[in-house]
Amino acid sequence: MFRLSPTPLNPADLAQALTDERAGACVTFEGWVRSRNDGQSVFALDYEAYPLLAEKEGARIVAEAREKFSVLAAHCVHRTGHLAIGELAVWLGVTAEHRGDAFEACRYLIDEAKARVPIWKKEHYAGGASVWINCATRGDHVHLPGQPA
Amino acid sequence: MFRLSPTPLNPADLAQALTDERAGACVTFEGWVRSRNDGQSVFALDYEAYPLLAEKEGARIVAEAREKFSVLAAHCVHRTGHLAIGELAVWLGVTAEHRGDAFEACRYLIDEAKARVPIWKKEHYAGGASVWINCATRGDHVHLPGQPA
Amino acid sequence: MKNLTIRYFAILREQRGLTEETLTTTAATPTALYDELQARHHFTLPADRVRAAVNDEFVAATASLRDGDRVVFIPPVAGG
Amino acid sequence: MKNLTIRYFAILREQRGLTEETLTTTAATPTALYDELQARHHFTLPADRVRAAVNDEFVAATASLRDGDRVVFIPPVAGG
Repeated sequence: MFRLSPTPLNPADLAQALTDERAGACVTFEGWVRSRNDGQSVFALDYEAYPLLAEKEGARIVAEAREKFSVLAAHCVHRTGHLAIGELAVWLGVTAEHRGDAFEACRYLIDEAKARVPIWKKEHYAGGASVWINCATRGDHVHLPGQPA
Repeated sequence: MFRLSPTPLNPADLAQALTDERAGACVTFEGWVRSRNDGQSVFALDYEAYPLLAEKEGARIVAEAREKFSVLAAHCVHRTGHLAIGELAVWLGVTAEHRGDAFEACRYLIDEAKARVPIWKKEHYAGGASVWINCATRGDHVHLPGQPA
Repeated sequence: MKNLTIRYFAILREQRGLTEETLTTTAATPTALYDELQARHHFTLPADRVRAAVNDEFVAATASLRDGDRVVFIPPVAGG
Repeated sequence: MKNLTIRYFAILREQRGLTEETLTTTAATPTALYDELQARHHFTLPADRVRAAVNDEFVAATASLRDGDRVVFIPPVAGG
Protein backbone atom coordinates (compact mmCIF):
# COMPACT_ATOMS: atom_id res chain seq x y z
CA MET A 1 0.00 0.00 0.00
CA PHE A 2 1.30 3.43 -0.99
CA ARG A 3 -0.58 6.65 -0.49
CA LEU A 4 -0.19 10.38 -0.15
CA SER A 5 -1.55 12.31 2.79
CA PRO A 6 -2.19 16.06 2.92
CA THR A 7 -2.69 15.81 6.71
CA PRO A 8 -0.25 14.93 9.54
CA LEU A 9 0.77 11.28 9.90
CA ASN A 10 0.21 9.44 13.17
CA PRO A 11 2.58 6.46 13.45
CA ALA A 12 0.49 4.69 16.11
CA ASP A 13 -2.59 4.81 13.90
CA LEU A 14 -0.68 3.72 10.82
CA ALA A 15 0.96 0.82 12.66
CA GLN A 16 -2.40 -0.64 13.65
CA ALA A 17 -3.00 -1.86 10.10
CA LEU A 18 0.14 -4.00 10.37
CA THR A 19 -1.13 -6.28 13.15
CA ASP A 20 -0.65 -9.91 12.09
CA GLU A 21 -0.35 -13.03 14.23
CA ARG A 22 2.12 -14.53 11.77
CA ALA A 23 4.51 -11.57 11.98
CA GLY A 24 7.66 -11.88 14.08
CA ALA A 25 9.26 -8.64 12.95
CA CYS A 26 8.08 -5.11 12.23
CA VAL A 27 10.48 -2.50 10.89
CA THR A 28 9.38 1.09 10.46
CA PHE A 29 11.12 4.00 8.83
CA GLU A 30 10.16 7.59 9.52
CA GLY A 31 11.57 10.54 7.61
CA TRP A 32 11.51 13.66 9.75
CA VAL A 33 11.97 17.27 8.74
CA ARG A 34 15.42 18.21 10.01
CA SER A 35 16.35 21.63 11.32
CA ARG A 36 19.48 21.61 9.18
CA ASN A 37 20.24 20.27 5.72
CA ASP A 38 23.57 20.62 3.93
CA GLY A 39 24.68 23.18 6.47
CA GLN A 40 21.64 25.44 6.10
CA SER A 41 19.18 26.21 8.86
CA VAL A 42 15.80 24.94 7.66
CA PHE A 43 12.65 26.69 8.82
CA ALA A 44 9.96 24.59 7.10
CA LEU A 45 9.32 22.81 3.83
CA ASP A 46 6.70 21.98 1.26
CA TYR A 47 6.16 18.66 -0.43
CA GLU A 48 4.38 18.68 -3.76
CA ALA A 49 3.36 15.48 -5.54
CA TYR A 50 2.07 14.45 -8.94
CA PRO A 51 -0.64 12.42 -7.24
CA LEU A 52 -1.74 9.94 -9.87
CA LEU A 53 1.75 8.97 -10.99
CA ALA A 54 3.16 9.07 -7.45
CA GLU A 55 0.57 6.56 -6.33
CA LYS A 56 1.14 4.33 -9.35
CA GLU A 57 4.91 4.36 -8.96
CA GLY A 58 4.62 3.88 -5.20
CA ALA A 59 2.38 0.85 -5.75
CA ARG A 60 4.91 -0.58 -8.20
CA ILE A 61 7.71 -0.20 -5.64
CA VAL A 62 5.61 -1.94 -2.98
CA ALA A 63 4.88 -4.78 -5.44
CA GLU A 64 8.61 -5.09 -6.20
CA ALA A 65 9.44 -5.29 -2.50
CA ARG A 66 6.84 -8.04 -2.07
CA GLU A 67 8.43 -10.00 -4.92
CA LYS A 68 11.98 -9.60 -3.68
CA PHE A 69 11.41 -10.20 0.03
CA SER A 70 9.18 -12.44 2.07
CA VAL A 71 6.99 -9.85 3.76
CA LEU A 72 3.49 -9.93 5.19
CA ALA A 73 2.64 -6.23 4.84
CA ALA A 74 4.41 -3.21 3.37
CA HIS A 75 2.83 0.21 3.81
CA CYS A 76 4.14 3.62 2.82
CA VAL A 77 2.49 6.99 3.37
CA HIS A 78 4.04 10.26 2.21
CA ARG A 79 3.00 13.73 3.32
CA THR A 80 2.23 16.55 0.96
CA GLY A 81 1.86 20.21 1.80
CA HIS A 82 3.58 22.46 4.32
CA LEU A 83 5.63 20.81 7.10
CA ALA A 84 7.40 22.29 10.12
CA ILE A 85 10.63 21.07 11.71
CA GLY A 86 10.21 17.69 13.37
CA GLU A 87 7.12 16.77 11.37
CA LEU A 88 6.84 13.35 9.82
CA ALA A 89 7.40 13.49 6.05
CA VAL A 90 7.16 9.80 5.26
CA TRP A 91 6.21 6.68 7.20
CA LEU A 92 6.95 3.11 6.17
CA GLY A 93 5.98 -0.04 8.02
CA VAL A 94 6.95 -3.55 7.00
CA THR A 95 6.07 -6.82 8.73
CA ALA A 96 7.56 -10.23 8.04
CA GLU A 97 7.99 -13.55 9.74
CA HIS A 98 11.71 -12.86 10.05
CA ARG A 99 13.61 -9.67 10.65
CA GLY A 100 16.00 -9.89 7.69
CA ASP A 101 13.17 -9.57 5.20
CA ALA A 102 11.55 -6.76 7.15
CA PHE A 103 14.76 -4.69 7.30
CA GLU A 104 15.69 -5.27 3.67
CA ALA A 105 12.22 -4.60 2.31
CA CYS A 106 11.92 -1.39 4.34
CA ARG A 107 15.27 -0.17 3.09
CA TYR A 108 14.38 -1.06 -0.48
CA LEU A 109 11.08 0.80 -0.25
CA ILE A 110 12.51 4.06 1.02
CA ASP A 111 15.51 4.01 -1.33
CA GLU A 112 13.34 3.40 -4.37
CA ALA A 113 10.63 5.81 -3.26
CA LYS A 114 13.15 8.60 -2.86
CA ALA A 115 14.64 7.88 -6.26
CA ARG A 116 11.51 7.29 -8.31
CA VAL A 117 8.27 8.68 -6.89
CA PRO A 118 7.34 12.10 -8.33
CA ILE A 119 7.37 14.10 -5.12
CA TRP A 120 9.29 17.34 -4.77
CA LYS A 121 10.61 19.17 -1.76
CA LYS A 122 11.03 22.90 -1.35
CA GLU A 123 13.08 23.93 1.65
CA HIS A 124 12.48 27.27 3.34
CA TYR A 125 15.48 28.66 5.18
CA ALA A 126 15.66 30.78 8.27
CA GLY A 127 16.75 33.82 6.26
CA GLY A 128 13.72 33.74 3.97
CA ALA A 129 15.24 31.99 0.95
CA SER A 130 13.81 28.76 -0.43
CA VAL A 131 15.05 26.11 -2.83
CA TRP A 132 13.62 23.15 -4.71
CA ILE A 133 15.89 20.30 -3.58
CA ASN A 134 17.85 18.48 -6.30
CA CYS A 135 16.82 21.09 -8.86
CA ALA A 136 19.73 23.50 -8.54
CA THR A 137 21.51 24.25 -11.80
CA ARG A 138 24.86 25.84 -12.49
CA GLY A 139 24.85 29.42 -11.39
CA ASP A 140 22.05 28.94 -8.85
CA HIS A 141 22.66 29.90 -5.29
CA VAL A 142 20.66 30.59 -2.19
CA HIS A 143 20.66 34.31 -1.63
CA LEU A 144 20.73 34.94 2.10
CA PRO A 145 19.89 38.47 3.24
CA GLY A 146 22.99 40.32 4.32
CA GLN A 147 25.29 38.36 2.05
CA PRO A 148 26.45 39.52 -1.34
CA ALA A 149 24.34 37.89 -4.06
CA MET B 1 19.96 3.06 26.34
CA PHE B 2 19.13 -0.57 27.03
CA ARG B 3 16.65 -1.74 29.59
CA LEU B 4 14.40 -4.64 30.57
CA SER B 5 10.69 -4.20 31.18
CA PRO B 6 8.43 -6.59 33.07
CA THR B 7 5.38 -4.67 31.78
CA PRO B 8 3.95 -4.26 28.26
CA LEU B 9 5.81 -1.97 25.87
CA ASN B 10 4.04 0.96 24.23
CA PRO B 11 5.84 2.00 21.02
CA ALA B 12 4.26 5.45 20.93
CA ASP B 13 5.50 6.21 24.45
CA LEU B 14 8.94 4.78 23.75
CA ALA B 15 9.29 6.76 20.53
CA GLN B 16 8.70 10.06 22.32
CA ALA B 17 12.17 9.92 23.83
CA LEU B 18 13.67 9.94 20.32
CA THR B 19 12.40 13.38 19.33
CA ASP B 20 15.33 15.40 18.01
CA GLU B 21 15.32 18.39 15.63
CA ARG B 22 18.58 17.23 14.09
CA ALA B 23 17.19 13.78 13.16
CA GLY B 24 16.17 13.13 9.57
CA ALA B 25 15.58 9.40 9.98
CA CYS B 26 14.05 7.16 12.61
CA VAL B 27 14.15 3.38 12.21
CA THR B 28 12.36 1.13 14.66
CA PHE B 29 12.41 -2.62 15.03
CA GLU B 30 9.72 -4.50 16.90
CA GLY B 31 9.92 -8.19 17.69
CA TRP B 32 6.43 -9.68 18.03
CA VAL B 33 5.38 -13.02 19.48
CA ARG B 34 4.41 -15.11 16.44
CA SER B 35 1.62 -17.67 16.46
CA ARG B 36 3.92 -20.19 14.77
CA ASN B 37 7.62 -20.93 15.12
CA ASP B 38 9.47 -23.68 13.30
CA GLY B 39 6.18 -25.24 12.27
CA GLN B 40 4.75 -25.39 15.81
CA SER B 41 1.65 -23.58 16.94
CA VAL B 42 2.75 -21.22 19.72
CA PHE B 43 0.32 -20.35 22.51
CA ALA B 44 2.42 -17.99 24.63
CA LEU B 45 5.97 -17.55 25.87
CA ASP B 46 8.09 -16.50 28.78
CA TYR B 47 11.18 -14.37 28.66
CA GLU B 48 13.61 -14.68 31.53
CA ALA B 49 16.67 -12.42 31.89
CA TYR B 50 19.79 -12.26 33.98
CA PRO B 51 19.05 -8.60 34.72
CA LEU B 52 22.39 -7.18 35.79
CA LEU B 53 24.42 -8.78 33.02
CA ALA B 54 21.69 -8.29 30.39
CA GLU B 55 21.70 -4.55 31.08
CA LYS B 56 25.51 -4.38 31.05
CA GLU B 57 25.79 -6.31 27.80
CA GLY B 58 22.92 -4.36 26.27
CA ALA B 59 24.65 -1.09 27.16
CA ARG B 60 27.86 -2.34 25.56
CA ILE B 61 26.01 -3.17 22.34
CA VAL B 62 24.42 0.29 22.28
CA ALA B 63 27.87 1.85 22.81
CA GLU B 64 29.29 -0.23 19.95
CA ALA B 65 26.50 0.89 17.62
CA ARG B 66 27.22 4.51 18.53
CA GLU B 67 30.88 4.01 17.68
CA LYS B 68 30.24 2.24 14.38
CA PHE B 69 27.42 4.44 13.06
CA SER B 70 26.59 8.11 13.18
CA VAL B 71 23.42 8.00 15.27
CA LEU B 72 21.71 10.53 17.50
CA ALA B 73 19.83 8.10 19.77
CA ALA B 74 19.70 4.33 20.08
CA HIS B 75 17.20 2.81 22.52
CA CYS B 76 16.38 -0.82 23.15
CA VAL B 77 13.81 -2.21 25.58
CA HIS B 78 13.25 -5.95 26.05
CA ARG B 79 10.28 -7.53 27.76
CA THR B 80 10.53 -10.12 30.49
CA GLY B 81 7.77 -12.34 31.85
CA HIS B 82 4.78 -13.98 30.23
CA LEU B 83 3.74 -12.82 26.74
CA ALA B 84 0.75 -13.71 24.57
CA ILE B 85 0.66 -13.96 20.76
CA GLY B 86 1.06 -10.58 19.12
CA GLU B 87 2.69 -8.98 22.15
CA LEU B 88 5.75 -6.86 21.74
CA ALA B 89 8.88 -8.73 22.91
CA VAL B 90 11.52 -6.15 22.03
CA TRP B 91 11.45 -2.56 20.78
CA LEU B 92 14.37 -0.71 19.25
CA GLY B 93 14.42 2.87 18.05
CA VAL B 94 17.32 4.59 16.35
CA THR B 95 17.54 8.16 15.08
CA ALA B 96 20.21 9.62 12.84
CA GLU B 97 20.71 12.51 10.49
CA HIS B 98 20.69 10.09 7.58
CA ARG B 99 18.77 6.89 6.99
CA GLY B 100 21.72 4.62 6.18
CA ASP B 101 23.12 4.97 9.69
CA ALA B 102 19.69 4.52 11.28
CA PHE B 103 19.00 1.29 9.37
CA GLU B 104 22.44 -0.18 9.91
CA ALA B 105 22.63 0.68 13.60
CA CYS B 106 19.15 -0.75 14.22
CA ARG B 107 20.07 -3.98 12.45
CA TYR B 108 23.35 -4.19 14.36
CA LEU B 109 21.59 -3.69 17.69
CA ILE B 110 19.01 -6.42 17.22
CA ASP B 111 21.47 -8.91 15.73
CA GLU B 112 23.94 -8.43 18.57
CA ALA B 113 21.27 -8.33 21.26
CA LYS B 114 19.84 -11.63 20.09
CA ALA B 115 23.28 -13.23 20.03
CA ARG B 116 24.75 -11.84 23.23
CA VAL B 117 22.29 -10.57 25.83
CA PRO B 118 21.46 -13.15 28.52
CA ILE B 119 17.73 -13.43 27.90
CA TRP B 120 16.01 -16.76 27.44
CA LYS B 121 12.75 -17.70 25.77
CA LYS B 122 10.46 -20.55 26.70
CA GLU B 123 7.78 -21.29 24.13
CA HIS B 124 4.46 -22.80 25.18
CA TYR B 125 2.72 -24.78 22.46
CA ALA B 126 -0.96 -25.27 21.82
CA GLY B 127 -0.75 -28.91 22.92
CA GLY B 128 0.64 -28.07 26.36
CA ALA B 129 4.34 -28.75 25.73
CA SER B 130 6.98 -26.08 26.28
CA VAL B 131 10.61 -25.71 25.27
CA TRP B 132 13.52 -23.42 26.09
CA ILE B 133 14.53 -22.13 22.65
CA ASN B 134 18.09 -22.89 21.50
CA CYS B 135 18.58 -25.24 24.45
CA ALA B 136 17.53 -28.52 22.86
CA THR B 137 20.11 -31.29 23.09
CA ARG B 138 20.42 -34.57 21.23
CA GLY B 139 17.54 -36.83 22.14
CA ASP B 140 15.28 -33.94 23.18
CA HIS B 141 11.96 -33.57 21.52
CA VAL B 142 8.72 -31.77 22.10
CA HIS B 143 6.23 -34.34 23.31
CA LEU B 144 2.84 -33.39 21.94
CA PRO B 145 -0.14 -35.14 23.52
CA GLY B 146 -1.53 -37.78 21.18
CA GLN B 147 1.81 -38.39 19.50
CA PRO B 148 4.15 -41.22 20.40
CA ALA B 149 6.93 -39.92 22.63
CA MET C 1 0.14 19.99 -35.53
CA LYS C 2 -1.30 18.49 -32.37
CA ASN C 3 -3.04 19.80 -29.31
CA LEU C 4 -1.45 18.84 -25.98
CA THR C 5 -2.23 19.51 -22.33
CA ILE C 6 0.78 20.27 -20.17
CA ARG C 7 0.66 20.10 -16.38
CA TYR C 8 3.40 21.69 -14.33
CA PHE C 9 4.67 20.74 -10.88
CA ALA C 10 7.18 22.15 -8.42
CA ILE C 11 9.99 24.27 -9.92
CA LEU C 12 8.47 24.12 -13.40
CA ARG C 13 5.09 25.23 -12.08
CA GLU C 14 6.72 28.21 -10.41
CA GLN C 15 8.84 29.12 -13.43
CA ARG C 16 5.87 28.78 -15.79
CA GLY C 17 3.55 30.60 -13.37
CA LEU C 18 0.64 28.22 -13.91
CA THR C 19 -0.32 24.61 -13.27
CA GLU C 20 -1.78 23.65 -16.63
CA GLU C 21 -2.02 24.86 -20.20
CA THR C 22 -3.02 23.53 -23.58
CA LEU C 23 -0.97 24.27 -26.64
CA THR C 24 -0.69 23.47 -30.30
CA THR C 25 2.73 22.26 -31.35
CA THR C 26 4.70 20.41 -33.99
CA ALA C 27 6.92 18.79 -31.32
CA ALA C 28 7.09 15.06 -32.04
CA THR C 29 8.67 13.90 -28.75
CA PRO C 30 8.81 14.98 -25.09
CA THR C 31 12.37 16.18 -25.63
CA ALA C 32 11.37 18.37 -28.57
CA LEU C 33 8.45 19.73 -26.57
CA TYR C 34 10.62 20.50 -23.55
CA ASP C 35 13.14 22.30 -25.75
CA GLU C 36 10.30 24.43 -27.16
CA LEU C 37 8.89 25.23 -23.71
CA GLN C 38 12.29 25.83 -22.15
CA ALA C 39 13.19 28.37 -24.83
CA ARG C 40 9.89 30.17 -24.34
CA HIS C 41 9.71 30.13 -20.52
CA HIS C 42 13.39 30.05 -19.51
CA PHE C 43 13.16 26.88 -17.47
CA THR C 44 16.47 26.46 -15.65
CA LEU C 45 16.51 22.65 -15.66
CA PRO C 46 18.29 21.22 -18.70
CA ALA C 47 16.33 18.62 -20.68
CA ASP C 48 18.52 15.77 -19.49
CA ARG C 49 17.45 16.35 -15.86
CA VAL C 50 13.74 16.18 -16.62
CA ARG C 51 11.75 12.98 -17.16
CA ALA C 52 8.51 12.85 -19.11
CA ALA C 53 5.13 11.34 -18.36
CA VAL C 54 2.33 11.05 -20.91
CA ASN C 55 -1.22 10.26 -19.82
CA ASP C 56 0.04 9.60 -16.28
CA GLU C 57 2.75 7.07 -17.19
CA PHE C 58 6.48 7.54 -17.48
CA VAL C 59 7.63 7.51 -21.10
CA ALA C 60 10.97 7.68 -22.90
CA ALA C 61 12.20 11.12 -23.90
CA THR C 62 11.95 9.94 -27.50
CA ALA C 63 8.36 8.62 -27.30
CA SER C 64 5.90 9.82 -29.96
CA LEU C 65 3.47 12.49 -28.84
CA ARG C 66 -0.08 12.22 -30.13
CA ASP C 67 -2.92 14.68 -30.41
CA GLY C 68 -4.73 14.98 -27.09
CA ASP C 69 -1.86 13.69 -24.95
CA ARG C 70 -1.52 15.01 -21.42
CA VAL C 71 2.16 15.67 -20.79
CA VAL C 72 4.03 16.25 -17.53
CA PHE C 73 7.72 17.07 -17.21
CA ILE C 74 9.14 15.68 -14.00
CA PRO C 75 11.95 17.60 -12.29
CA PRO C 76 14.42 15.62 -10.16
CA VAL C 77 12.36 14.08 -7.36
CA ALA C 78 13.07 14.60 -3.66
CA GLY C 79 10.60 12.62 -1.57
CA GLY C 80 11.40 11.08 1.79
CA MET D 1 38.35 -25.41 49.00
CA LYS D 2 36.30 -22.33 48.27
CA ASN D 3 32.78 -21.16 48.91
CA LEU D 4 30.81 -20.07 45.83
CA THR D 5 27.33 -18.78 45.19
CA ILE D 6 25.64 -20.17 42.07
CA ARG D 7 22.59 -18.52 40.51
CA TYR D 8 20.51 -20.41 37.99
CA PHE D 9 18.41 -19.10 35.12
CA ALA D 10 16.03 -20.59 32.57
CA ILE D 11 16.59 -24.27 31.72
CA LEU D 12 19.28 -24.66 34.38
CA ARG D 13 17.01 -23.14 37.03
CA GLU D 14 14.30 -25.60 36.13
CA GLN D 15 16.63 -28.58 36.02
CA ARG D 16 18.26 -27.60 39.32
CA GLY D 17 14.90 -26.76 40.89
CA LEU D 18 16.14 -23.60 42.61
CA THR D 19 17.42 -20.14 41.73
CA GLU D 20 20.46 -19.90 43.98
CA GLU D 21 22.70 -22.04 46.16
CA THR D 22 26.03 -21.79 47.89
CA LEU D 23 28.49 -24.63 47.80
CA THR D 24 32.00 -25.57 48.81
CA THR D 25 34.10 -26.94 46.00
CA THR D 26 37.61 -27.63 44.79
CA ALA D 27 36.66 -26.65 41.21
CA ALA D 28 39.30 -24.24 39.91
CA THR D 29 37.49 -23.02 36.82
CA PRO D 30 33.92 -22.50 35.56
CA THR D 31 34.30 -25.56 33.35
CA ALA D 32 35.36 -27.75 36.24
CA LEU D 33 32.49 -26.39 38.31
CA TYR D 34 29.96 -27.00 35.55
CA ASP D 35 31.20 -30.58 35.12
CA GLU D 36 30.73 -31.13 38.85
CA LEU D 37 27.20 -29.64 38.86
CA GLN D 38 26.17 -31.36 35.64
CA ALA D 39 27.13 -34.78 37.03
CA ARG D 40 25.21 -34.10 40.22
CA HIS D 41 22.06 -32.53 38.72
CA HIS D 42 21.90 -34.10 35.26
CA PHE D 43 21.91 -30.83 33.35
CA THR D 44 21.20 -31.63 29.71
CA LEU D 45 23.28 -28.81 28.21
CA PRO D 46 26.86 -29.88 27.49
CA ALA D 47 29.58 -27.64 28.93
CA ASP D 48 30.51 -26.27 25.52
CA ARG D 49 27.05 -24.73 25.09
CA VAL D 50 27.13 -22.86 28.38
CA ARG D 51 28.97 -19.59 29.01
CA ALA D 52 30.11 -18.48 32.43
CA ALA D 53 29.75 -15.22 34.32
CA VAL D 54 31.53 -14.42 37.56
CA ASN D 55 30.46 -11.49 39.69
CA ASP D 56 28.12 -10.34 36.93
CA GLU D 57 30.70 -10.29 34.13
CA PHE D 58 31.33 -12.78 31.37
CA VAL D 59 34.52 -14.77 31.95
CA ALA D 60 36.46 -17.42 30.04
CA ALA D 61 35.63 -21.04 30.79
CA THR D 62 39.18 -21.40 32.08
CA ALA D 63 39.14 -18.36 34.40
CA SER D 64 40.25 -18.92 38.01
CA LEU D 65 37.47 -19.12 40.55
CA ARG D 66 38.07 -17.46 43.92
CA ASP D 67 36.51 -17.83 47.30
CA GLY D 68 33.29 -15.82 47.51
CA ASP D 69 32.71 -15.63 43.75
CA ARG D 70 29.15 -15.47 42.47
CA VAL D 71 28.89 -17.73 39.45
CA VAL D 72 26.21 -17.94 36.75
CA PHE D 73 26.12 -20.45 33.90
CA ILE D 74 24.48 -18.97 30.84
CA PRO D 75 22.50 -21.28 28.55
CA PRO D 76 22.23 -20.36 24.85
CA VAL D 77 20.44 -17.01 24.76
CA ALA D 78 17.24 -16.37 22.82
CA GLY D 79 16.18 -12.77 23.23
CA GLY D 80 14.42 -10.75 20.55
